[in-house]
Amino acid sequence: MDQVVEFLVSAAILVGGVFALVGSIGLARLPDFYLRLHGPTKASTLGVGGTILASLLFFSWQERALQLQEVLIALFLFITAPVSAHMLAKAAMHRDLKRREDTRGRPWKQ
Amino acid sequence: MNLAILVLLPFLGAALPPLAERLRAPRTALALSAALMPALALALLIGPAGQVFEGRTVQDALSWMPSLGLTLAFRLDGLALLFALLVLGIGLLVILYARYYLSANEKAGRFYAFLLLFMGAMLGVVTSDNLLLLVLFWELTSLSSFLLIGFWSHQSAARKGARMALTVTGMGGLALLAGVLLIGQVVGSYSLDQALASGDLIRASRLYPLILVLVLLGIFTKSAQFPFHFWLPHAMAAPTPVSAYLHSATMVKAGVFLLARFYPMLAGTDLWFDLVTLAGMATLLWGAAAALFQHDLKGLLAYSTISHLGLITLLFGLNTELAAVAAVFHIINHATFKASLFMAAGIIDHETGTRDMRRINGLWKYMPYTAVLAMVASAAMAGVPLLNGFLSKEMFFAETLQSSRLGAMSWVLPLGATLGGVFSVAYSARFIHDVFFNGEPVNLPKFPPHEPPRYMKVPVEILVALCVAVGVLPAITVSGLLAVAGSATLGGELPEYHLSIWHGFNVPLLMSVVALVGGVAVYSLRRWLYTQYDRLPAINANLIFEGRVQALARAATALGNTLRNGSLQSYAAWLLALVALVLLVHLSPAAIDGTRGLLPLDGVALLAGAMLVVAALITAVLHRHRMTAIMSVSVVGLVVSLTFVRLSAPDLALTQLSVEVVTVLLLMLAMYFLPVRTRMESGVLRVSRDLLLSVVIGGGVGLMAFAMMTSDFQTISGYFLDNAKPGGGGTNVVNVILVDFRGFDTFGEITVLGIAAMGIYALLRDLDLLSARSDSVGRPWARDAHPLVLVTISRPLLPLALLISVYIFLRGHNLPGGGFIAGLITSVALLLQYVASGVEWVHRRMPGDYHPVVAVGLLLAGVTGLGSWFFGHPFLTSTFDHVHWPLVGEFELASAMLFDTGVFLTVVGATLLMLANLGKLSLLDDKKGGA
Amino acid sequence: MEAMVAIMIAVLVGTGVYLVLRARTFPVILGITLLSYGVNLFVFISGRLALDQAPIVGRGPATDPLPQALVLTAIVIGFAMTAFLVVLALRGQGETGTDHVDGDADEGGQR
Amino acid sequence: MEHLIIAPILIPAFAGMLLLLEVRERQPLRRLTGLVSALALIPVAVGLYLRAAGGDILVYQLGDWAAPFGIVLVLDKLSALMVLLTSLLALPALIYASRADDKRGANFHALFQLQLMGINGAFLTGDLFNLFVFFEVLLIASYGLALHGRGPARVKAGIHYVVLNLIGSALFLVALGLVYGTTGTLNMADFAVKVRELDGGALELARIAGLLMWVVFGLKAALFPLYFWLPATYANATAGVAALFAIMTKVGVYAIARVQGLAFLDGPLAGLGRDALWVLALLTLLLAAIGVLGARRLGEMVAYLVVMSVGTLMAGLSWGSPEATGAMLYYLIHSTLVCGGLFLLADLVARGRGKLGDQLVAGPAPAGRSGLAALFFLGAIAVIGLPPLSGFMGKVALLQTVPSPLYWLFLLGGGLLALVGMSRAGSTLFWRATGDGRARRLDRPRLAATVLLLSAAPALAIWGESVLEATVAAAAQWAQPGLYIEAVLGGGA
Amino acid sequence: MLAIALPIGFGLIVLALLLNLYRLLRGPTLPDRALALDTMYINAIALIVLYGIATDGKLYFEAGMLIALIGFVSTVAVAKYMTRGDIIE
Amino acid sequence: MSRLLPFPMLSLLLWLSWLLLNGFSWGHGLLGLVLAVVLPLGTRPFWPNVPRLRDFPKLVRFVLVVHWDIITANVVVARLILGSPRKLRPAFVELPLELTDDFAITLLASTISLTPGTVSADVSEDRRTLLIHALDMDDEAELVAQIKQRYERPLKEIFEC
Repeated sequence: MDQVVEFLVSAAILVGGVFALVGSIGLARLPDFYLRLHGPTKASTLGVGGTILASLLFFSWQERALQLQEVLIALFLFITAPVSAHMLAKAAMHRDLKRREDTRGRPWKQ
Repeated sequence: MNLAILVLLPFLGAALPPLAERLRAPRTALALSAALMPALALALLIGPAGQVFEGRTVQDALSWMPSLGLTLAFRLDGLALLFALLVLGIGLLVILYARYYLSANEKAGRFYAFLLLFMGAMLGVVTSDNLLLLVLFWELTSLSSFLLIGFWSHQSAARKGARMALTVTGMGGLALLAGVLLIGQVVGSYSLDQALASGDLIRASRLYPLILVLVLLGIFTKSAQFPFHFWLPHAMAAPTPVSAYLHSATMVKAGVFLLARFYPMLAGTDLWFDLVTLAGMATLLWGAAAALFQHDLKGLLAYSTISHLGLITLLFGLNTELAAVAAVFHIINHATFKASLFMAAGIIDHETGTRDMRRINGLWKYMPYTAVLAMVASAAMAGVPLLNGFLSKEMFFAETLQSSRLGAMSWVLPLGATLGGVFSVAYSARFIHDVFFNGEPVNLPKFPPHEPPRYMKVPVEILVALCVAVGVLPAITVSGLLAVAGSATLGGELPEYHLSIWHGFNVPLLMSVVALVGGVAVYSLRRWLYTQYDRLPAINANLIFEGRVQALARAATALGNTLRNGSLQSYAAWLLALVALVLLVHLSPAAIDGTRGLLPLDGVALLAGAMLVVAALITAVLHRHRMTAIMSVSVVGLVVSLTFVRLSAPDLALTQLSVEVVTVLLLMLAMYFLPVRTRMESGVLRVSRDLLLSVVIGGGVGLMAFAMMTSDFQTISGYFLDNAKPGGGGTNVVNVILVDFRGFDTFGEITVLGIAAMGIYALLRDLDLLSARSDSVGRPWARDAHPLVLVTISRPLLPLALLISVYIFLRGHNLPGGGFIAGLITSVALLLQYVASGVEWVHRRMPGDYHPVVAVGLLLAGVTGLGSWFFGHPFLTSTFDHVHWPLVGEFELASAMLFDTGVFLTVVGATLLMLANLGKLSLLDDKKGGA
Repeated sequence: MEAMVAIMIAVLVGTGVYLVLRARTFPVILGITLLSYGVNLFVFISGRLALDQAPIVGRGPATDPLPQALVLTAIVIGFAMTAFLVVLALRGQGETGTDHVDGDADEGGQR
Repeated sequence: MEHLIIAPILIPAFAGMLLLLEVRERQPLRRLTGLVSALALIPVAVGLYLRAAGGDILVYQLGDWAAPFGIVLVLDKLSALMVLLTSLLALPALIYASRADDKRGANFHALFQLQLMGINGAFLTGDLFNLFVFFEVLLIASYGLALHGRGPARVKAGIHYVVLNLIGSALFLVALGLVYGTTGTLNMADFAVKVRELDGGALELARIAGLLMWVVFGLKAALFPLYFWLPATYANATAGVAALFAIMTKVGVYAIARVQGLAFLDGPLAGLGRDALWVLALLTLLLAAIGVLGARRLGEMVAYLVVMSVGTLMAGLSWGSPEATGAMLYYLIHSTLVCGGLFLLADLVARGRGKLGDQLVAGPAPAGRSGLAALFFLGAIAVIGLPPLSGFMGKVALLQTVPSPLYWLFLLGGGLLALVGMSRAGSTLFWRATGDGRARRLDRPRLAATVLLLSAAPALAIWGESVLEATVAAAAQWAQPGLYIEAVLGGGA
Repeated sequence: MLAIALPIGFGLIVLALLLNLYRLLRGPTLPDRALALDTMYINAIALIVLYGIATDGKLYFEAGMLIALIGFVSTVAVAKYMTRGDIIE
Repeated sequence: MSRLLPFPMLSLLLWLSWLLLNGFSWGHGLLGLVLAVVLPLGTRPFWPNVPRLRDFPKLVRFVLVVHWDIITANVVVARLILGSPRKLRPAFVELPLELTDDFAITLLASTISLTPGTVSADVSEDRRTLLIHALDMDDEAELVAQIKQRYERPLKEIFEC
């Protein structure tokens, strides 16, 4: 395997893995729900993105042709992930979940 | 002459009276219609009777169920002839009697029908030449007597009496059946002929005691022998013609008939002697003594019947030929005098309106003619000389003297016999004196009584005339019949005996005298005896029996409720405990062969497995927090999908994932109507029981899984891998199996899905459910029903998802995918529209009834399968071809695709039918709330 | 790997059994679901485990396809049955006013 | 190729699908479709039976794939007999239900047809997993049918029925996993061949597979301690449905007979679980008889009679001789039809008694009392096993072929308990009537359907020999698994 | 190089999954758990994609795509349940 | 044209997706085309208000900008997450909307959620205001301005004018 491609693939994998982990760390350790909401919706998208990039590179190189199927995963995820975040945020606001005291602004009544 | 027809006639005749009744025939015509067939039968009997008197046995057989050994075989020998004559003759008299006995507003047609049924059954019993056929008719007599006894079904006593008789005799019948089957086993045939000839074989058999006990159980219950006698007095609740018939010549005589019939087969052993004699003696005494204390006219007769049956039984038990002949003789005599007595009692009941002897007195004045008849009959019953009862009783006394089986105790038999005679005389005296003399009637319901209609007396007259005729001229009247009957009973030559009134001064005569004198003496002491008797605690067999039965039924209900306690938890525990038992007993670690190499375990798998374990445990532990449990179950589902990915099952992973989503939607829909939390309600004991079951079953299944995975095996799967492409035209073997190799499974499976959807639709229709008005933390629901972002995103997602469905569908045959998964994706996309925009919005845009979609899907799959018929192939044979389209290139067309389309449509239709209708539920609720 | 899968199956079946024995319809539904997972896996592994051997012709060694087809059928049937049970639970709630499996209206209207 | 073999599955299947297509709820059209299908099944079943009676075992290879790779339907005398029985039961049951009961919920006719499809499929299939699929078809349809109509009691019974059967299905899958995991096949005949070659751990697993199947089939058949769901479910089901359900327990009995006859008659697992089945069958018999005695509703009583018949049958089957199995099959036919008829009768009685329904308490006499009483008397005699009806023949046949004192005691004793129970019931319902009930006339088609089913009792007695010969022949064929295996694996028809 | 990067990648993602599970367990609120589940789904996609690379095959791509496409529907349903109770109205 | 292709953008997206999935070949090109036409037509009723795309190049630019933002901000957010949570300055921000088209608003909300540090939490009923939760906010006005400038304006130009 070409060293450069292998490097790129490996790097993409690591980037993806790290961001996936970071997102989940955020989910695990941030103090209130609204903050935790940021972890996955951000980092995980890039986490998946990284692995997808790796996959793209890997298979394109492997097959000696552009393999873009995985882009669809990213596309769908970009379409759907904000919706779940949005809905969960609404749910949290409806339940009037505790937020950190120093949070500025107010959530809306649902 | 066909004996089968003879037996059949009464059964056929049973149809006539109801028919006549329907035609509104007058009572006499009704009676005539009933009498027609028995009369015909009697007439038909004349021919074969002649042959019998010539010493031949008339036999006749039709095949019925030869595999069972059940044939319609009939025989007419002397014994059968005797009984046939009694059954038919007395039966006819009873019909005549009943014509006058039954009042105009009673369902006489039905009565006669029952009576004729009974007559036919009885005739069958006595003429059967096949043991099974005999049992069949035997049980029929029980059944038809049940109907007869319960004829006045509005009376509680009649119902209870009928049930008691049926229960007791039914039990006996079952025992008899068992006995007969054993006889058949020993003899190797159910032919009565052969069985009679195999007496020695049977008696020598290891099974003999059992056979004897079983058969005797049948006999004793039927002929009311102690201790099974108690049903008989209560059968008196029947109309009197029935009593006259059942308890003189027929029903109870069936028992003693069988004693006679089986005499050559079973008699002659000490066991026979002990059992039969003992029962007979006990019955004789008990019945005779009890008869004296009855105030009910029919009650007295009932107990006297019991006593006389005991006498006959005792005679058969003595194991001597002469005694058997005497028994047969007494059967005849008892039939005549007892039938006439019952009829007389019926007349008295009919004319006075009561049967209580404490009120019926001095009837001589009012109905002297009847009185004479009754007195003659009673005298016969008491064994007064010049009447038939005397002759047989004499023989009885004589035979009791002969027996030496009891050794030094042999004197007990004649003593008992004499004692029985004493009581017999006493109650006969009571019947005469109390009823016809003894002062004036007391407070009769009908007063003054007078003679009954002319023809009501005819049957009594005939019977009484017979009593006298036999008593005076036995040699002329009865000896011929008795001879053939006796020899048939013994199955051989008759012993020497003389039927004459005078045998000279001998011990039996002395016993008769003692009986007469003693009887009169006892009767004169009656008042003292009654007061003594009244001090005894009253025993009402009816109440006791009914009480027992009720207690039994209650116990049965209680036992039933204990086992079937209405608790699903306990039912499921039984089921699972059974499984646990199977595993505990049969599963051992030795099942692990370990012939197959293990796959390496990597960290990812380990951690994923750990996740699954944790999630499953969370679900179990936290199941009371329902939402949490749903989520942890989702995690389990996710890990299972990933496991499928890891273990080379892409199709399964896809299916599992999409099913997972639909399931969550389903659960969330349901949660709207279900409580959010489960209460803690299982006790420690139950929880530990359940834990034990889970550990055993879970562990067992896991162990089996491990054993299976670690051992090699031979499988047919190579065939699928080899033939998927050449035979099924696809490279995705799983899919080819689903739509081709095992397409029938899939056909069934989508049917299941379709049915489930239908069933769910049916369940949801007009379901009243209260939805939660606020969420689990008590907050009112949010206002925003259709969030903008969700709505807007759901729009483009629909065509996109459909595109993916098409993609997944088309590639299914060659790569992971197929109709199921495509269908589920489409369903989810459509459901998303429901979730985002609501039912009404969606249904404005597409038809909301998914029944046709399911139907079309199923039909498509089915019709595709049928298509192969036209090419001469079986259902679901697939065909495929590669078509070359210009521009497009190679394109594969397979009939399996069409089948898969059916699958697709069914999945979409069924899923939406389920969930959309579930979603509509709240709509109903809202409307209700708004109204 | 085999041991891991066996443990997974054991835990799924065990928890499923435990939940099926609960007194309310909801845990029973969960129990049936878990039990199905476990049992489906059990059927699945009856074809033995194989890594990266998807049963697609022309892609090298392939694992046993038959159990996969069976499990697919079982999954769909299981879904149909679960759905029915869920709706039946609702019907029970509607007609008896409680979600107890025996319909004992011990606390009718509790919510 | 004999397409007729699959007709008993396809006719109701297509009828069911067409019924689904009919969305406008035109009840007459639906009834017509259902009845035509049920009617059509009878000549088909008769034809199939006649084919099978010739002695050949016919095999239908679905998708033209030879066994053991594809699924096969197998028509031998036993399966033909069961299919015929189903068709004979279905028509009267459907006629009865088509009077009005079918309108008490949605999709009745479609469910009914698909239920028939499932039952016939279970009888005909020669593949274990396919048997599972058809079990599920008949179960899911039966769930729908059992819950047809409304009412808390029905729902409660339904939940029990459904949950237990779901557990049963899971267990069945475990058994199937074991079957495949040890023998590598799903075809019954092939399994029978391969299971004989097993040893060691695989044999142990196969044994457990067999025992688990017994548990599952025993649940369907309603053996002790797995019958507890039945009385409530059947007693609460709509009459026509309950009547059809009379065959459902027999599916379990059939399945045990089928698998046992093929795989466990000889070989290393000969007589697998037979002793346990024997004991459980006797207990079932006894407890069900007690249940009959203690029943408080007529429907419940009949349901217990169904359980009782299962105990009787299973004991006969587990005795193991072909003769006993032949007798058992005769009794199976008898008890199915008569119990079906009694369910209908119970409903007729209940209808005439207003609010009291079929509770065994004194009340107004039902309309058409004497006719119903006569029918009840007839049915009771038959079901208890008193002469001269089919029950007696069946019992005698069983007693002759199962010479075990214990069995005799339980069978005869159970009969006595049933006699006491039924005579009490009959005398309470028909004799202790407090005045006449509503003057409504009996519905003639309903009555006709009831009579049709109950007339099986005299018919089976009169032509008993032919039927018994047929069942004995079926059992003889059953006892020679080699024939079946040869037919299925030896190339097929 | 890839031989090292892949296991590390797997490790990171599995670690992420475990953290998600921790959050699911911990809660403390329902939205937290739902969020954790949602994140798990997303991480599962990454896992599947990586697995595709590791096995040098694209058979599992559809699984990832499926999660991306419809996985969010369950989260949406849960969220909708929490706000409206009735997810299809 | 509009009757056959009510949503040209969607059709394009579908066609491209199809080709992505199946790889390019004439057959799939044709099949994809058919699907790209048929599917939007079939789902037409589900899309009552047709968003009109005015400026395609700008859309491409917008997409690229968003992707860039995602990548850069991801690093920022990662640091925030891994750092001490105490330092975070979370806030709810109300963003007044200029967009009026539902689709455009949704796109904006999604973009905000996708880009790190912000999640769009709600849209007001009158669709005039967007509620945003920010992970770490310096200054409200700055954030609002940045969003408006970077996302809302291009979107307005792409879909409305």
